[in-house]
Amino acid sequence: MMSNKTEEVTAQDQEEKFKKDLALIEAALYVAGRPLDTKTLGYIVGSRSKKRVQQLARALIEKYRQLETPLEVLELEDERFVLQLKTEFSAKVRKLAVRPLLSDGPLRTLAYIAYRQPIIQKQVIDARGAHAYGHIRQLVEMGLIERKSDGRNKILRVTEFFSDYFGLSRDIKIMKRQLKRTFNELMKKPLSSDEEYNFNES
Amino acid sequence: MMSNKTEEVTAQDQEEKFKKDLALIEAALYVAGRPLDTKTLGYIVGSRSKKRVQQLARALIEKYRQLETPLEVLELEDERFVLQLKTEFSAKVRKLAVRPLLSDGPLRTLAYIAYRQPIIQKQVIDARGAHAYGHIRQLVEMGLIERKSDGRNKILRVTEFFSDYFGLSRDIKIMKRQLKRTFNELMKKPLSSDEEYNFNES
Amino acid sequence: MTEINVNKPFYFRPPWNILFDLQLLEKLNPWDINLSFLLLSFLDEMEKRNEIDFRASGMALGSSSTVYLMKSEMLLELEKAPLAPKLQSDFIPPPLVLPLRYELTTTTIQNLLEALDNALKTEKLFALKASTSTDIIPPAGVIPTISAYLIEMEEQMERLMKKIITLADEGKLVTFSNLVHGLRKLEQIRSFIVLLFLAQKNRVTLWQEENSDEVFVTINGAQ
Repeated sequence: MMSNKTEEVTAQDQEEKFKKDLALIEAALYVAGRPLDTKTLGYIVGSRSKKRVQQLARALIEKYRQLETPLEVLELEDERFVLQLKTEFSAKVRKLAVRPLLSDGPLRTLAYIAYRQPIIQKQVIDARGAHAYGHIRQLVEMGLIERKSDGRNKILRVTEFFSDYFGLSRDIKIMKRQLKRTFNELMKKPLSSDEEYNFNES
Repeated sequence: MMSNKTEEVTAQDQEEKFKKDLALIEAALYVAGRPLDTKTLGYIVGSRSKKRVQQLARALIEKYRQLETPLEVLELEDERFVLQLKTEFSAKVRKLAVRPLLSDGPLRTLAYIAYRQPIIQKQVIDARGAHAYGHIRQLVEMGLIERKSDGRNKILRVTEFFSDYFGLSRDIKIMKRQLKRTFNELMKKPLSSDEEYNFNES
Repeated sequence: MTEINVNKPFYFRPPWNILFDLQLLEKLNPWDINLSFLLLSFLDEMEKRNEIDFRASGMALGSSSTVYLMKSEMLLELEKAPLAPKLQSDFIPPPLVLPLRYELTTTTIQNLLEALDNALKTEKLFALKASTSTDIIPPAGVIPTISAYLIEMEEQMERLMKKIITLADEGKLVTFSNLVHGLRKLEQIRSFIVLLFLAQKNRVTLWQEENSDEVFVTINGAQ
């Protein structure tokens, strides 16, 4: 009788604990705004078990999938998880994002650098035109690429922040493969025309 | 028979539209991370009816209330709506925030404008140096300050988003008093070193 | 169609018919018309046939001036003869779409106030500097706009200068067309103005060759 009750309580406790941890994972991903690895998430829920953390994060993915919501939780290839807005909503609300977002030109230069990295700055200018100087400066400022001098050349490559931001692997080889796939998809379906709203927040 | 069918379709259409708009409101509040007024939300869903926007936002509040989630949608006293992390979670995940809103230079220019506002752009440049032009542009882009022309001068002041971010009053007079008071207190006792400074100089 | 009406004067036949058919003329790209060849061969043919026709000559001259007018109008619009086909074979990927994510930032009111402390300290420094030169400060409102413009011009000059040096380092002949290759019209005009500033500052020399629209650029002080 006694043991039965204990078991019952334990099962209930476990369910409670699972729900609590699920909420913590959700909170962590919301606040971070970048992909988090299982170690970091484990730290938040106070668990060293990678398996448990994965189980929780995957339950969260499933929860978001079932809700009708513009948000999604994704599992990246390197076992990291991220909460973000579904792409189809981007165009309509991007103006509200706090950080100034990059326009088309710098995004193209960024894509080119990511795909060709490590690449000499001069080559980027040759391929993208002189206005790419400005793009490069902007991208460096935003911490998306880094520029290192090698003799007279300047070598460009993307940063870890870039990989995290786009949910790509930090391993250059894997990242390039992922990028290739992304580009193929992007070129297949043209982006929906950006419906931009020019309104003042004031 | 015919009209019946039409009615049915219309009702279904309306429900679809409601769901779509609800998702847009959710997307907007998520991306902004700050309170938005009904006018801004109205732009996003393409409606000028304040009543409809309120109806949508309140439906979202209800939706979040029913979900087991660490996030909540609130209606503020001034008819604005915000999506945020519930307070009880913030202490546990705050350490995951790693990036400052602004780097040092622009933050100083922002602080100066807030303290001296409304202020002529030229005076800001005089006090902060020519590089402040870039800061001002960035701050305008981020929606932290607004710039209005007054004859030949450009007048700068902080926006409501600024007040909301730092938890200050939206009333300029009160805000300045708040800043002055907190500032004087800060100057009296030096900060203990264990407080959080995650300022990357990048 | 190919049958030639013998009664018609010879200059109604190709290639001279271009000069006598205004509608046809307007359809052509003026840069594709070799005027000197047309006019010289027209004169030769008249001489050969011993059919001196001043009316036809007048029309030919009129058409020639129309072609010149078309060319100069196009130049004014910065329209150029068709550019050489791009050598570009490199894969240029589409722009990456940035995922939108909310992110909690670390800046607190404490940070803001420290920044304010710093800003107020530098304000005093600037005020000290300013007080020594108050009487030479021009009227308010004039200086910031001009200095901002000049700062930007300085930046643009440096950018263009870098590009010129890069081209020269590669052993390429630096021409205006090379410098603005791939740029939009407005950017081309801007670059030209910046180039004039560089020349005015004696950092480069601009020169042209006869019978060429090209502007050549030489770096001053370069070996």
